[in-house]
Amino acid sequence: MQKITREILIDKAAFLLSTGVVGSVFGWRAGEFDYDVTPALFTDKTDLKNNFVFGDFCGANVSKYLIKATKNAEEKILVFLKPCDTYSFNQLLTEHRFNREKVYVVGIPCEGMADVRKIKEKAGEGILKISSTEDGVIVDTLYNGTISLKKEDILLERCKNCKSKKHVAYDELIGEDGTVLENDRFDEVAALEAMSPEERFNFWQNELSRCIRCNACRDVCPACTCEKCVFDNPESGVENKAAYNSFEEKMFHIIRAFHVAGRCTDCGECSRVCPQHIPLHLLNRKFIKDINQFYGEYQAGEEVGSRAPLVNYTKEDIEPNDAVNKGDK
Amino acid sequence: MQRIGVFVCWCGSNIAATVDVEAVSQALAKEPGVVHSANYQYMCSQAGQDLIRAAIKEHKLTGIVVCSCSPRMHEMTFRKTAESAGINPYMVEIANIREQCSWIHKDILTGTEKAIVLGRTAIAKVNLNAPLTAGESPVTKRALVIGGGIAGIQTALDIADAGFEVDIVEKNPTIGGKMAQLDKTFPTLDCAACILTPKMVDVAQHEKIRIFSYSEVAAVKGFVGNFDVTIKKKARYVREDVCTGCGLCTEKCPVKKVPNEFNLGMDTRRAIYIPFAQAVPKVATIDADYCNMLKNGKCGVCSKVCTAKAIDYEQKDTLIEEKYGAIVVATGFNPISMEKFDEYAYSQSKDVVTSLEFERIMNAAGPTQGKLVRPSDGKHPHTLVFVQCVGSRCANCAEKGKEYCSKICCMYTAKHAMLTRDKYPDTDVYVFYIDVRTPGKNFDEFYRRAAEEYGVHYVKGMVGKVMPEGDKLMVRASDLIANKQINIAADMVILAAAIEPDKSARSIATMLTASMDTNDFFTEAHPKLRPVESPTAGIFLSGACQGPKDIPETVAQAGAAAAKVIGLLAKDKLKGNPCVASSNELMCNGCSSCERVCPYGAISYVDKEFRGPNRTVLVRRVAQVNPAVCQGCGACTVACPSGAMDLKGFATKQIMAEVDAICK
Amino acid sequence: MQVNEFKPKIVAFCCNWCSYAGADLAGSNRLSYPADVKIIRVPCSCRVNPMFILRAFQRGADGVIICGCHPGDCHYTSGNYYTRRRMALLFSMLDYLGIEKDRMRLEWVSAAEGAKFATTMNEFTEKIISLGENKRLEDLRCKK
Amino acid sequence: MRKCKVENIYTLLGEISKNAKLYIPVDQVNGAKFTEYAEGLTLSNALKTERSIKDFFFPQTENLVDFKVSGKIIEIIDNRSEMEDFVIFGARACDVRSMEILDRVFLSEPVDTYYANRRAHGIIISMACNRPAETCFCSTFGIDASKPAGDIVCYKGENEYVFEGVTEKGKNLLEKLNAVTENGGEDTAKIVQTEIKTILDKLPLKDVKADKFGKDKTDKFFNAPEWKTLSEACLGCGTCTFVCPTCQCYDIKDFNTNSGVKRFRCWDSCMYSDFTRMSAGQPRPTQLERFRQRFMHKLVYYPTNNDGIFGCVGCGRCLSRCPISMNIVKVMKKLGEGDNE
Repeated sequence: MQKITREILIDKAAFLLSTGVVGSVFGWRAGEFDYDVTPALFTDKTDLKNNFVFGDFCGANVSKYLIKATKNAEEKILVFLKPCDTYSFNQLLTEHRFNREKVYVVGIPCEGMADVRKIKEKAGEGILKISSTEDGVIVDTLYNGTISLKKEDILLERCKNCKSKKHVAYDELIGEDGTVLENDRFDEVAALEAMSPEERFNFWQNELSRCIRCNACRDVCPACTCEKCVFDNPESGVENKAAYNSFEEKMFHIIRAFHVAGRCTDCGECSRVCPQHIPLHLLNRKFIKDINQFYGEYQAGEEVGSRAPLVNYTKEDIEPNDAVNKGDK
Repeated sequence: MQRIGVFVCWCGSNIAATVDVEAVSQALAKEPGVVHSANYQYMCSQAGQDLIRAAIKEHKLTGIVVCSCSPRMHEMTFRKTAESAGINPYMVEIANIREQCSWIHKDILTGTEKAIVLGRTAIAKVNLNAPLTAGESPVTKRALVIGGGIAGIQTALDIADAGFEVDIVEKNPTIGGKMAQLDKTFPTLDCAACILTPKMVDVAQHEKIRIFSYSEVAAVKGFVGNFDVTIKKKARYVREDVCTGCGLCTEKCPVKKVPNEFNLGMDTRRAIYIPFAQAVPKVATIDADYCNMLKNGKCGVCSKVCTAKAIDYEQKDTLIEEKYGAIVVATGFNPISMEKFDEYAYSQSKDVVTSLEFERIMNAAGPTQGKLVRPSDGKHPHTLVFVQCVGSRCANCAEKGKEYCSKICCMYTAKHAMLTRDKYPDTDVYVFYIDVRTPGKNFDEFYRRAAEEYGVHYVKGMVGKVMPEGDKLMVRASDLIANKQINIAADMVILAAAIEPDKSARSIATMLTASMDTNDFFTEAHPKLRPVESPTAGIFLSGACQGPKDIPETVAQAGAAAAKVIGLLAKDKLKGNPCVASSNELMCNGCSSCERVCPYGAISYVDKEFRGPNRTVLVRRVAQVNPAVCQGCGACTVACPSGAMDLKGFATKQIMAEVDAICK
Repeated sequence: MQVNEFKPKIVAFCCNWCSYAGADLAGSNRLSYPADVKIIRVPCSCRVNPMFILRAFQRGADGVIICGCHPGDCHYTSGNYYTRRRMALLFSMLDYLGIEKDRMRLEWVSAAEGAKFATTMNEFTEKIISLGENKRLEDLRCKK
Repeated sequence: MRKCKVENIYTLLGEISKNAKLYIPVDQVNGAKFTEYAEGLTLSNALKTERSIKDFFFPQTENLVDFKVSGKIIEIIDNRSEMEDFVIFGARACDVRSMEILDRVFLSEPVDTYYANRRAHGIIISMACNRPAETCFCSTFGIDASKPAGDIVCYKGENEYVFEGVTEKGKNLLEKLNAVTENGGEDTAKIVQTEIKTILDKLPLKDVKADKFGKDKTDKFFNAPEWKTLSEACLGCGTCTFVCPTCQCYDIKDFNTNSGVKRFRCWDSCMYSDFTRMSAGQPRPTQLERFRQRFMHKLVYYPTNNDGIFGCVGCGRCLSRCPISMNIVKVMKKLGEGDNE
């Protein structure tokens, strides 16, 4: 498979800019280090040539940025989307969050993105340089010399269980399209389900109690696009700025997961950005697993305009009391 | 801040017996917002209402909490009271301290404590109530009657006579329903056809009435005053507008062995048929299940003999869209199937018949031209046994029959027994009964005549078993009064089968969103006070679809339903329910979730300009609710993640305040 | 009566058309159920937001039950179908978080089922008493 | 100076914990966290704890006061608990400096008594940074990672820990530890300091300069066009503010418990869309303005009001936590690129 390099993308972007197909490019901007890449809009070709990056640290799902970016854009915006990003892209379209006509999507294949936290865990503090190799990275460090790490050991949590290499939306593809993958993404959920209620309670109590209500999970989530979140709205009766006790943490995370249930594409951004390392994706995946089991396989974002399971029904749906008792017997 | 008045009702001793009303009104006086608290014997009485009105004036109340019976009973009453004293009717909340408290708790401490919590909850809600005004919607001045039996016929005639257009949808080829199959009617013994068929003709000739026979309701949308109904006109393969009803085709059709449903399968008809002589419309219908031409394209006899050229083998089902302001359900009843009652040997002997079959046997237009003969051998029966309550009042056999009393059996059995004895004095007639129920005008007199003047043997007791033996039916029964077993060698056994709602009723109920009880009878809006209305606005009930009824009752109810419909159609505009959803456009992000769950299509989207930050203008897609179409279910409010969608009268904040007050 | 007898707090959301009427019928027929059950009238079970349920637990409820028309009988055609899906997922999620799954329940009670209403409330209250106080979804600030 | 052998450190910690609550950095599942000392816990080798020591003095939420309303009487209940003495062991130079920044806010008139109370009861034992990370840039703000401030400063040499009492509180505590420490250690401290200085010179961010910012630079930067590109990816979450040792904004929230009202103070974030929302609306309606506020506050407003001291300590937490990797270093570099003066 063709290795996607920043040069290929820059050439593509420069070409589309110069031919007037697009007026700007949404991509990733280089940072201070090799790993601190920031999503960014480029309008200038020199800026693009100097600062556009693509590599192991471009995990951020940029589809949500299109809501803001398209609002005042006069010309089309070029956006490079990884397969998983295209699901969010479609889901946003389903919910009429932006005008498809204002976006030019170039689908790019993805071999999984790296998690700098994992690199730091293995290489320690003082990372001076990270260079990509065929099957991983080489890290130059201040204290531990040069360390090489295998890709599979440093993959982002969500990439370890990649659900699809297939682009469900694009105007143009670079490289070949992949397929929907077999994956084990529900194993962790199943493991939790297999625990006793006490164990589950303790597990989540411990995880959620770390929440600092920074709202990063919500703010990064492509399904959380409310004009005003209920948790920010004093009128809603559930607003709170910081959780005083575990109830509020649970309230926030349960309701947030519920609000995105059936709309969450399982992009995993919530867990990626959590500064407290709470495995929030396990909440969303529980809903996805339940939805698949109760109402038939459903992948949010697979198709624009599909009816999310919570705004749909059949006359033979499972009864809630049976749904919670499914594990018993 | 509201100024709330609390009014605790004693409901005589209904509430006061298990709730310390004085303590409740004192406790509630301390709740936030409450400026006045009183209790009185009957709040709903004129004096009670005057008390409320006076308090509104005196204490400048802005909100009212009445602790009384269920809001389903008197919410309207108190809303009107409030309105008459100048405050918005939706500033009234009811704390249900009767059905939910005094009637179910025996201990006065418990009852009082709970009544205080319920009152507190209502106060918490009223504190957040806002005045609401109902929107208005136009009324389509046309009614739909589903079912063309006597109920539907009477309703249609009454509505049409008041000057409104009415359409009848009848699933069979003719109107007339069950009554058309009856012989004589109790207690006057006049012939059913003689009183029904003129009415059928009236319907056919009424300029305001259209009949969609051989048709079904396929879909219903909309709401009171504005229903959009899709009617499926089934292909009858005969052009109604052309057929003269001469009946020639029905004589020439070569397919002769079709069971005649009008005679309950006791004789046959042709594949093309007119159900009975006085059918309305008098138009032939081809039974596609039997017609050779339709089945394999070979025949065409009817087409050849039809001088009017009415036969059209190419006819298809057609869908007709119509608008109505009101819908009357008159889907009627059927006798239950006898297959689970093998003890009566219904499936083993042709001489065990149901009462409706017996009705056809006795009818001059029936399979035996009115001659009482045994279906098995055509011989004249001498001993007849009538069994009542077959499948009715089955308290312990609900899987076989019905728990309820079918109501009409006692009387028609008396009628059958009397007529049999009258025409054939050589017969011995036995009636086995649990009770004989005759609570109607001249009913008991009728029954007594049967028993006393006509010598019908009434035996209190149930028939245990009927066993065919030779050409006899051995009936084993118990006589509870004589306390002995009886064995009768009968020639015929007639079963008074329980009646049940027509099978089509359930799907119609679903389409109409009208509720049904566990027996599939339509539920009335109130069992006593609103017996001909369904809880769904604009849907009315006529006849046995609501519960077992005899003809006089059916006709009475049909007229009552018609009166309700006329009352509705006479209005130019309808005041809607003000408790509808509304979207806060500033918070809506146009995601469409609400639109997708709305069962009424009340939500639409518009692109709207908003003032953005720093003097910019933003165009956003936002939801808007049509208050005339919204029925206020609230499905959208939960589908909406941001809470932009809220329900007036049941707002998120109000419900949360109620939750808080309960859990306090 | 014992002094320390656990008196659970139970919030019952009842739809106006079926279940609330069912509760009225229970009342009319003098079918008793525990006073711990307090009813909130909603137009349809689909008006019940999961936030209300969590709110009830936060404020000290020990059990929450939602009652609506039987599937197919919804006054608004489809409201209770949505309720069924929402609650199936919510209950399952609460169970997943280790909250006792028997603290919340959905029951279909028609206007004609006064007896069922009373029985349901009796059973549910019994269940909640056996579970004891709600500790796993409590907000200590709201405890007295 | 006093010293103790590396192997005796837990005896020393045990001694401290006899008289006061002691918090030491301990490796938890997701990074180092100040944890109440108990026998058996081991000190983390991590450079920084996930959260700064700010949490001890200015917790994310605290119950300030309760109200009980009965009729028309409002009862005010001060449920502040008497603070116990506590000791934080192993605070880094940046975190220690952050206390000075917070002090200037909370201890100036009107004094925040909640904060003051905790400050009075807390003793900070700082620890020189043996292994600074690539995200460290404390030197930008004149902080010397090899010689942190604090009540007691600690240097970890190869074989021994060296302690130096700085403040009165610190000296008193150190005196109480005489039984488990001995005199000396100056040499070790020197060696450690020298080693650290060599490493500091190698850090990638060592050249980040703050001198273009500071007092009275509002006009220069407020309308800079760079804010647009800098802020465009900002999600508006509160991660940077909540991990920041110097962010001190808070909101006061009343919570109705059904039986009364509890008044809470909780951290707020200038990144939030409803930060300082007033009846007239949101003073900073776009993310650009909110983003600008945070950095202008750290780099310009705070120094303007506080004798030129910057509101950032270069701890680098925001650099590693920001979901979109935008941070103060990028801001300083980008804004600094422009024409100087």
